[in-house]
Amino acid sequence: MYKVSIDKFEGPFDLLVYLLENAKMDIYDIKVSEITEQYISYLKEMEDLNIEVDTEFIVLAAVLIRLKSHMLLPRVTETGEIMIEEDPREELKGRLLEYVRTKKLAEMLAEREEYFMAVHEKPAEDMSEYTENPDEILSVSDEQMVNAFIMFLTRKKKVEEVSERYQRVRRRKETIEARIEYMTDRLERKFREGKGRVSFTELLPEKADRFDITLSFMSLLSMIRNQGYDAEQKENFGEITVKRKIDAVTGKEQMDV
Amino acid sequence: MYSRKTMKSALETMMFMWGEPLEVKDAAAVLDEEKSVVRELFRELQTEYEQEGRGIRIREADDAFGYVTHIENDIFVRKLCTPVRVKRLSQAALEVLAIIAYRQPVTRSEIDSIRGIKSERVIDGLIDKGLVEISGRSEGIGRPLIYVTTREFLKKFGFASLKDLPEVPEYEELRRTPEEEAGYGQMMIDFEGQEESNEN
Amino acid sequence: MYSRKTMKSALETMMFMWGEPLEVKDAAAVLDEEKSVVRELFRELQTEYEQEGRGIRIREADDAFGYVTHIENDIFVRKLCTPVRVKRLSQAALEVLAIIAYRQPVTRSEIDSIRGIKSERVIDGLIDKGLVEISGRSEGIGRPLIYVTTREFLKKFGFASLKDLPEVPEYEELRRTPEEEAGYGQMMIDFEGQEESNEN
Repeated sequence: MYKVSIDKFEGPFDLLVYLLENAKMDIYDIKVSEITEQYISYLKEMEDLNIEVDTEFIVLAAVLIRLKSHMLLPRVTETGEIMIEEDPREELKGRLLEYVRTKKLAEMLAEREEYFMAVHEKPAEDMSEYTENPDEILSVSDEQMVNAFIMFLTRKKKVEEVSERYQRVRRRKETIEARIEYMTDRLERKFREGKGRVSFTELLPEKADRFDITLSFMSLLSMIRNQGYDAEQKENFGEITVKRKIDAVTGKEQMDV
Repeated sequence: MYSRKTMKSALETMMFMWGEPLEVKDAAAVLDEEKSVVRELFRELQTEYEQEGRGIRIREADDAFGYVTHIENDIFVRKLCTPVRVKRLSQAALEVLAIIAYRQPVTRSEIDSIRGIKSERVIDGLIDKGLVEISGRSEGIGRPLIYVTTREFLKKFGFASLKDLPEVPEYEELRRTPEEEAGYGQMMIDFEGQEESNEN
Repeated sequence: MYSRKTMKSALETMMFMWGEPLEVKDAAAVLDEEKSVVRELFRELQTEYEQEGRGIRIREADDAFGYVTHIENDIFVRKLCTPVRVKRLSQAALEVLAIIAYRQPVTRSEIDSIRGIKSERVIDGLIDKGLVEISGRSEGIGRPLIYVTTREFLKKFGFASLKDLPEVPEYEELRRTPEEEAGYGQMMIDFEGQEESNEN
């Protein structure tokens, strides 16, 4: 036995092939029990040297032991005939031959690697003049354009919704106080112009919407309560008119508070 | 001593590896030969390449020789090396293009108004790309330029005619109405802000 | 249409510029010519260079052609400059490479089985070196990854194509048969152990 580190071997087959060669044993006629002994004692030696042995090596040892026992016990049928069966070494032989073949191919590659190292390539030339001036091809599709458009419309709609809401919020902020001031001012101007009665619509701001109307009506109610105005509506849904309240005591129109 | 043939072969190898023009003196040192002999060999090679009409040639400069490509073959290199960059239109460009496509003929202020942002540069970009063109001036105040899409636009997007523009359901709301048209004036905000910077 | 002479000149120019092996299909696209014609032209050039004993040669690898130095001129290259010497591959790497080269497309477990040891790291090392690549997944159980060799492999080992891989005559008759293949499964040892640590 030679003292060789387990690291030297590429795997259990490599070790086994080495041992076979060393024992001048033909792969086609492996003396199983002899080689198994050698293989196991080699692994033991490694262990004694505290060298970690990969599991794969141990697994092959188990395979060899099984094969050895198989070889020792010729199979006999119930009637005592010896069964002719395949050589149990066949599979191991096949795998070892495959491995040896692989090693040969690896050697061939190693030789070629060495040989072709003398062939040199050269790097590419500077092609930046070309690569930095690409031909531009416009990639477009009607689908893309329509999608972009729809996205834009959707976004726009959202913005409009938001701004509408924002506007509404801003208008709500317009207080009843301010509206009262506005309406009072208008009303008094009309009275000064000599009108005794002013219709509610005349007191609305231009382009009044539902909100404006509501706000103005609320303001009017407050004005009636606090500022001495009176309002009347001759029929349901009819025009509301506003006038100064007649004082019950003096019979005169009340003045501004 | 090497044969002239071997030396010429060696010079070819060395020029190839060296990248830069190979100085006669360096080559002569490697070949252990007189500079004048080496220079002569370089020139012989140079003539051979020319006579054989090779796609690579040998150029002499300042007593150094190096491989260059045959100038007349530039067209092949160009075809081989020029990458094709697929350009895409930006979202902004697609929007503007869609507005012009659907509303043409359209003025810039209409486009600005619909998008709520200045679109001048985007429109210019589309003109550069041949997708949009100026078709004249509007009759309106200030006689602004009016924009339309081009035949190139139809081709690029695969439309046979403008009638082929796909329907955009959401577009209903944006459809031009006379009121709206009048309204734009009011809606036109003073765009003092930054112009849209994402170019198409 | 270009003349054969012009096309050959163009191929020379393009190979020189490109550096890497120029694919027949790319060259054919530039020349607007059939691939088979272009391949033939490349091979004609290759033969010319050999016959003329040029110092630069044309190497074919995986349907691509590129300039390389004449192998016998390495001595001049080394006198002129020190080319980067690539570290040689380990025994393990060469074994795995041999298995992949000859059996491709091949799964990792097939490689492990032939070597009797786990080869994952070695395979990864070969992938890093660009000699091996994953070509997809096998249709088999678990859909394992399958490995093939690359163009870089062909270049490094001087093969024009996989067809050039030499036979191994002694063991020809021992080529794997379906029965044997079944056998592998039985014997497939459960490689629970540590992975091989000696890197390629």
